[in-house]
Amino acid sequence: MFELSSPGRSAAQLRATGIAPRDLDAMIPSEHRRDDVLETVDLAERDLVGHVTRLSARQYSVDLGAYPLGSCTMKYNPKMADEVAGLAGLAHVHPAADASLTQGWLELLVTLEERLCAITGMAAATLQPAAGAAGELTGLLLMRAYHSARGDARKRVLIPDSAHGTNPASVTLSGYQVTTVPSTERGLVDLEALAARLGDDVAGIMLTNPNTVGLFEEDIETIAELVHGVGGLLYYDGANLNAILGQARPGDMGFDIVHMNLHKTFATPHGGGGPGAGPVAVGESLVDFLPGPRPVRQNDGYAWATPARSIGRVHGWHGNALVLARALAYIETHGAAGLGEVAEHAVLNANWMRRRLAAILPAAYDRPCMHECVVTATALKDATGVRALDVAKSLLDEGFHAPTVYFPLIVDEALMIEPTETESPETLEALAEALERIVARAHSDPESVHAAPQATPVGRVDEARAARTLVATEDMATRAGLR
Amino acid sequence: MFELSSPGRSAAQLRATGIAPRDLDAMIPSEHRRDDVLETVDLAERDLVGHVTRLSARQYSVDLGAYPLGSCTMKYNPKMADEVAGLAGLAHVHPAADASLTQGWLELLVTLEERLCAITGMAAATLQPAAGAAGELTGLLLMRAYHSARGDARKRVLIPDSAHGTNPASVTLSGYQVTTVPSTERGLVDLEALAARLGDDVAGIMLTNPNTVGLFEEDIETIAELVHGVGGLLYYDGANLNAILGQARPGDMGFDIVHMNLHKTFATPHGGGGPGAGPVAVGESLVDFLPGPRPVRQNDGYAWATPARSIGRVHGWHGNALVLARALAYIETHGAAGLGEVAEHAVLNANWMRRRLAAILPAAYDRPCMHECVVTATALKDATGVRALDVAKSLLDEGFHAPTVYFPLIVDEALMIEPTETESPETLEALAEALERIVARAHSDPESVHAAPQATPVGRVDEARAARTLVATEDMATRAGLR
Amino acid sequence: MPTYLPHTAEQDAAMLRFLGLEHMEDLFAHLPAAVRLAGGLPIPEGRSELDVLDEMAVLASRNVAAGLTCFAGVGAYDHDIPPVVRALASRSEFVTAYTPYQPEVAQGVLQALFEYQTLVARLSGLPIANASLYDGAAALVEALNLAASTTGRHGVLISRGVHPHWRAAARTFAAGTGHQFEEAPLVGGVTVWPTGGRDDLAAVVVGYPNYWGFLEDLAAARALADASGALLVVAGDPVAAAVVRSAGSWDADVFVGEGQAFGTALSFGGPYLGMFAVREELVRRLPGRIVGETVDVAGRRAFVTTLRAREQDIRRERATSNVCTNQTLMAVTAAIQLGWLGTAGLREMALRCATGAHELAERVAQVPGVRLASAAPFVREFALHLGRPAGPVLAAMARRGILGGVAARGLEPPGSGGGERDDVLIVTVTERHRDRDLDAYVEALRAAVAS
Amino acid sequence: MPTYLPHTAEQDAAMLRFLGLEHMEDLFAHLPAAVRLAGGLPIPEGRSELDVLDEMAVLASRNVAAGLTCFAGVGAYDHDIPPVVRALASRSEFVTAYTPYQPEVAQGVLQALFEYQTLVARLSGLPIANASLYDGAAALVEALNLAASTTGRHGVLISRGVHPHWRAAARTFAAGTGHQFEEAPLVGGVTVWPTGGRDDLAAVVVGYPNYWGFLEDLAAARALADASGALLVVAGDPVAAAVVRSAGSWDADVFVGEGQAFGTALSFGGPYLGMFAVREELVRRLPGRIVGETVDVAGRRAFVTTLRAREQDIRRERATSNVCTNQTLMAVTAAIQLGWLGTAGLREMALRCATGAHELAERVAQVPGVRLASAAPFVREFALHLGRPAGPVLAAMARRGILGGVAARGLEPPGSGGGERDDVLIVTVTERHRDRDLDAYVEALRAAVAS
Ligand SMILES: Cc1ncc(COP(=O)(O)O)c(C=O)c1O
Ligand SMILES: Cc1ncc(COP(=O)(O)O)c(C=O)c1O
Repeated sequence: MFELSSPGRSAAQLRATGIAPRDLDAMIPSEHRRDDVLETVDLAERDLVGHVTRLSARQYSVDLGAYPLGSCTMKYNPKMADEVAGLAGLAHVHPAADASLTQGWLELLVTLEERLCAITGMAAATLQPAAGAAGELTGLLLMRAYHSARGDARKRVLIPDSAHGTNPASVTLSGYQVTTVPSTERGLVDLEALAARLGDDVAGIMLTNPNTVGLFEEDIETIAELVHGVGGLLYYDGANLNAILGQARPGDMGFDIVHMNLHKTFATPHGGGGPGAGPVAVGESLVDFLPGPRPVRQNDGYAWATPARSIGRVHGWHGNALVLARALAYIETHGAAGLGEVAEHAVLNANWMRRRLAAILPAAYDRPCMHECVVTATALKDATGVRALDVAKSLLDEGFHAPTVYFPLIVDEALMIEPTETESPETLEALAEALERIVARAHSDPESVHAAPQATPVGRVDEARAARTLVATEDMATRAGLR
Repeated sequence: MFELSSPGRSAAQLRATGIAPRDLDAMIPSEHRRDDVLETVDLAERDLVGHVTRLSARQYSVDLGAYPLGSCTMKYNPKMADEVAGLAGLAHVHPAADASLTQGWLELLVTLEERLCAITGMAAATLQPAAGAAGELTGLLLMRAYHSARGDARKRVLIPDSAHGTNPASVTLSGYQVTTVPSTERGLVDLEALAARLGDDVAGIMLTNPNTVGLFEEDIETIAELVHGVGGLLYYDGANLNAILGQARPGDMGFDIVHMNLHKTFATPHGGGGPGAGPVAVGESLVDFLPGPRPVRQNDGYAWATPARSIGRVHGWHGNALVLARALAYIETHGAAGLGEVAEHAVLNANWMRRRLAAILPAAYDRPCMHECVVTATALKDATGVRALDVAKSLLDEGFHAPTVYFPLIVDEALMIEPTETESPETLEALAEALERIVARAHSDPESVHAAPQATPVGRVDEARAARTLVATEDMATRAGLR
Repeated sequence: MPTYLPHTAEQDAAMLRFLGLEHMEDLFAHLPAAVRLAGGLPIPEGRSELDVLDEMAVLASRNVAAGLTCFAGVGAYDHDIPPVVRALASRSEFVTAYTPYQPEVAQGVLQALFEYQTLVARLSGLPIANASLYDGAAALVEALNLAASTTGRHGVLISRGVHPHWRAAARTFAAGTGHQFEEAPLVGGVTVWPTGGRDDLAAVVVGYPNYWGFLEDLAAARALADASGALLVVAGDPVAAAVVRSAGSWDADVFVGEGQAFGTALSFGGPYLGMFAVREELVRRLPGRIVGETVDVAGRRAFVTTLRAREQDIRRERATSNVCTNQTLMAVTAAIQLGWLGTAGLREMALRCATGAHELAERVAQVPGVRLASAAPFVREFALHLGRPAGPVLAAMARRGILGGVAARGLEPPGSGGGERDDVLIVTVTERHRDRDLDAYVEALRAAVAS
Repeated sequence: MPTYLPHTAEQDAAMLRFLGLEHMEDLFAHLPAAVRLAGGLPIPEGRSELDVLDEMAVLASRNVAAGLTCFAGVGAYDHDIPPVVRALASRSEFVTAYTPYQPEVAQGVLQALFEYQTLVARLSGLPIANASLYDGAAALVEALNLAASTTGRHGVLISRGVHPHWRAAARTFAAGTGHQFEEAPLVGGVTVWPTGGRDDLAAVVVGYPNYWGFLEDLAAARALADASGALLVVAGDPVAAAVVRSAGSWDADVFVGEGQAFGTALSFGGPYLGMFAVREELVRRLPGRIVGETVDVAGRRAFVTTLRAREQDIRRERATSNVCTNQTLMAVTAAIQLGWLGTAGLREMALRCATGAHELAERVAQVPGVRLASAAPFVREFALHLGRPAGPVLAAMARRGILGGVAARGLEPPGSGGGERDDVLIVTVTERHRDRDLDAYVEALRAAVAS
């Protein structure tokens, strides 16, 4: 927007207040006063609109087409939920207003908590964490508080080698150490290796189930037994909860702590990378440690209460409230049966895609997957030199977003495809055909695949240069002579 | 959307009503009942969103950039006005509800009428006409009623040869005959020719002022005298009112009837070709003939009243009410001084552009213009074979909308450029430079200009084929073997 | 004073300098002094957007009707508009575009209009629809002009079952076109047509269902048109069309309708959507714009406005119509809403409207003094005789939170007993009404007629 | 049961067939029977979107606070959000995109974040900002982690003038990181810092203005940090920054702030916007994402997330932070809102907030029993001593339509006379408040404290 800026221009129209103006000098003593004008940017409203609208035209989104970004669950985001979030009675409420003035919000939060507990099979939940990673850290601090309260100073948390990066990062921040558990050739937790790593210094294990290669950890009961056996707790990373909605519940699998990514499972829009919401649900034995204050039913109404042994606040206020409201609207619209159908179709779509692509991009693990499948371009690379990244970039030219690439780390040349349940069979077929075209071109004209994308607003971006010479603001650009 | 349709799919979610279902047969006798299912289209909500969002990405708009479409006044449409139109208290009001239940709307309409009269210098106005052309016909019927009431059966309406096509079309529909008045070489009404065409069978004259070549009819006082002299009335086509807001008023120039295009002058969004609103304001002698019912102040409130000799209704209800509300919001935001500045900058921008382009695309009339300028590509065509249409198409490739071309008809190879006041000097300069590039290319590589546009969602469209083999619906496409 | 101008003071000065001028008023120096406005416009000074928005909200709050449960209809229907339709139809690419004069950058609007035309054609049962007219009344006016130009005649026989505002508008414009109107009376809620043909008629016009909610005998109307060599113009309800026979299946020549029901709010009557469809032979006389499919230079599917030679900007005083700006955004909205409804949703919605209407009709018939105005079949609205003036009844119902319908005159032929009775109420039910809303209606009506 | 699934029954069957399966449950056949949920989820059955929207509207109507004139602040501000900002920030391309992992199709979000980073850098007076964190509290938590990793120490000296919720969150996470907290007390509304350096401190943390509204002596805080070899973390109000000295000008190492004020509604506390800026030397320890400018293969300007080696997906347990999803949409919104305000508008808005606050402070000081809690300078909020518990006063004011502020404890050091007094009210004024709102405030307060 800075390229459109011209001093003296302004879009702002402030209301008439009728309050007599005062001189800044009379209010702020000179030692605190700015002695210059803070220059931001000077646009007319028309140019602001033009600029931002043109930016939006350079951005792919779920609303424009399929977004099979594995692990991220880029499903359709109902517009209805946006209207919920826009309700003045929800949006215009100050978070510090007394509970007597915010009964609607408290009821909404309590209802959501109940639904999330019913869906996961847990006893209670905190809605404060602002995203999945925040939920992880909150969950790990709950784990720590649980052990500490028993005078049990444990040290390690087990994590499969396929885990998402936030898991180990959260473990470090929780003060525990990461012990990695390898996966078997079947893509599941290696039970023997797990057993070998267990001990009474193990605080717990973090798992996603289905895991990040899209497979259900079929030995989950054994895992739970083993970990519980040494006094450890089971943590469920809910990024993949979409796959089992109404089909199975973490609580019934033996998990003690569960975070959910409402922006994935419950379709709140991702916002270009946030906001999300990462509520954490726990079993009975951990309820007392939950962050506070918590919204609770009380007499005829609702109030705030802080659990006896609460770990404390994990958010500046009550969590990403308007995201929570969207998620509740989604849950209420679907209901029990609807959520079950969501999981069914998420799994159906992923398996169909796995099977459909078998000839060109084989699955890393050739067995029924859940809501996503990880395929590998290793053979393609060996035959043509075309890598997973090239396939991804070529898909952009075909009008699709690319799958997640090079994650999980345990699969070579991984393409992680999560179609989600809201893509139609026709769209899946079109995606498959696009991949077929790309693979065919990889054989016939590999250079053209390396040169992709061509039809996008910009071509392949020089990431190395960005990291080498950091230009993170307009002012750095000016200093670097770019303007 | 039909290409995404699949029977059995549905986005619709109707509310639970609690009313017991009934069989259609029990309600509608067989002779009236459909005996088949009316097939429309079967989409999931996600695919509807994808389709419509992708369509929107194939559409240029004011919000994306400059739209210098002469005569159409494609200025910035304030988002505030959209919120006004979205107010539940305005949007959710049934038009047949009793006046006692719609006092807010009546007050709004009465206030708008007052403002429009103040802005044009007229006595009263009807807000019913839904667009400019509807206003024209309404105005001409007022003219007819006025003369008829005096027992004066006149026959002809004078129209300059530069007039917009709606003017003669409206005259025909009003039962009058068109007499064309030629323009002088200066681009103005030829006074002598006008005088020669006057007579007591002339009901009146329709003029825009500034006229469609963007020039102010400087002899307007004389024209008014002449036409009034034979008992005729002066009709003002308000499409160009933007140029004189707060600077001059049709009423003060001698006009008796004035229509306004609120979608032009008062920046209500054009909606891809509508809705508009075309209120008609009149002088004292015509007030009694205005369409009814009209909103009027009465005692402490507002009521509907129909003028004694009203020509009758010209709209199914009260006019394009939500467009009217947007226009009032625009007027109230700007106020007297703000509207004056609008005209100043509209005229400033147009004259700057005229001057800036003089070397490459000379103005058809080399004198100060008002809010738009008509330039001609005749010399360019003679030199290079590149026509106005080619220049227009090339401008699309440069990221701008094209000017109006081949209108008005009296200018050869016309390009009618109306920058509007909301485009910045920087944008004007960019537009001028784009035109310079195109003209340079016309000389160096005319073929490339003929081949434009290349960067648009589709290239030049085969209009002849569309007219030759009409395919106006999906079903015609199927029949024609296109699907 | 707030404006949307991007010019800085320095830029103003520089631009004036470029033009050899000093002051803004120099731009207007060539205007005759006598017409220059002195002292500025006599209107209030500007306020900020947010202040004006507040003022408008105050006005809006004075519209009591907005808060009532709406049983009023007669061409303006309180249907649900789902959030997704609102979100899509308000995309600024549609809202802030103009008429697709440059098809290469207007495929979005053009394709949406093509889809709209397809849907209107299917709803009407006629093969060709245009890209919209101002509203249902305007569509009727254009239909009469089309009929007159096709037949070379001026006579119009119009049922009193056609919306009185549409009839009024048609009469207004007839002052210019010279059409001669004659109204066919109603008996028992449906039109009584003259027997035998007439040689002066350009058009026979009938509502289906009619203004009062009742289904007309279109076979009789068609027979009259045939006997007279006139066109049959059906003013239809496009929602009812999902469950009743289409205009086309009755062999209508022209279908006109009000399309507001599809995604456009009540809006105090506008902007609405004039739907217009015709038999294939009439296409060269079609008023307004029509979008056609074609290809671009590279052979890709493309859309463009076509048969432009009919239009005012080309044919001028001999154009089929003077319409230029139409109601594109409402047409695009209707296509989106119909896309949301789908085949099953549209039918279900019409069915629910009909079910609610029949349920309510049965319940109100129990209210002492109230009776259905006719035994003729109806779909989703019906006329009642209240046995007392409808105005005060509506006022009493409004105090109980209910907009009870539309008071109407002219149901029975003038002179058929008491002239124009003032006790008629037209009641409409939509898919928004729940069982408890019907109960509340009956209660309010009972109280109002008892008081 | 409504869902958003596009699959028809036939397609379901065909897809299952393709997989060699018969029933949907076959897809889950490999799950251990014991973990398969029998009998469905124990939650209510689904309702239509419109029914749910109604239910949510009922809940919303129970939030009385939404209708009050809001004088509450402390990090959550009731600023105007102009329609244009709402319209732009809600464009679905921004709303429904994910993290820009594929920069070639994410230039929209990336450039908007680049612009956001620029604006945060300018507001903070520090050269480098990240692309957002969850909220102000989260930004503080990350700042402490950064300080600890930079200094290799764990001590945190934090002013009691920092938002108590932020302090609480920092303490919660310290259970994992092992940071040692010490709070510096307030006297007269501003922090009293210990004299002399300390060798255990990673960070000195101060609010500017502080939670109570008062402007702190940042020179003293900086001196302490310097003497201790600690980082100075300033928790600043980015609106006040338009009129007071920037964190950078006080030589802060890290700026953290809550950015909700720029275009995000009160939203009951979230989603908000954690702003984070640092000195250039600290960039490799920055938490979260940062967007950098670069070029594409054709040399065109392009943007991309950069310095990714710091992040969790690459560095895993040794990442600078675990943050992944952040608050991009709020950051984009803030950039748009700041674009709307512009240089002059931002300054004017801050000035109006300050003017209103000073006006109100003078007026309430006339109310018997009420006095300003400190003579320290303030910008747009200030603490009052009411001479009686604040809770009941707020309740009484609410009945008069006014959310009178935030009742707060801990203004004076514990044990400094009566422990934590309960008569403190923090009052905030924004540019939305008109003269008559201030009058209404004073009247409501007068009545409340008199009763
Ligand atoms: C498996 C897994 N775990 C955790 C996360 C982190 O969630 P969030 O981005 O909401 O912080 C993600 C997000 O991509 C994920 O895919
Ligand atoms: C000079 C002139 N007159 C009349 C009209 C017709 O106005 P509308 O399109 O609103 O019917 C136009 C519209 O382009 C015009 O430019």
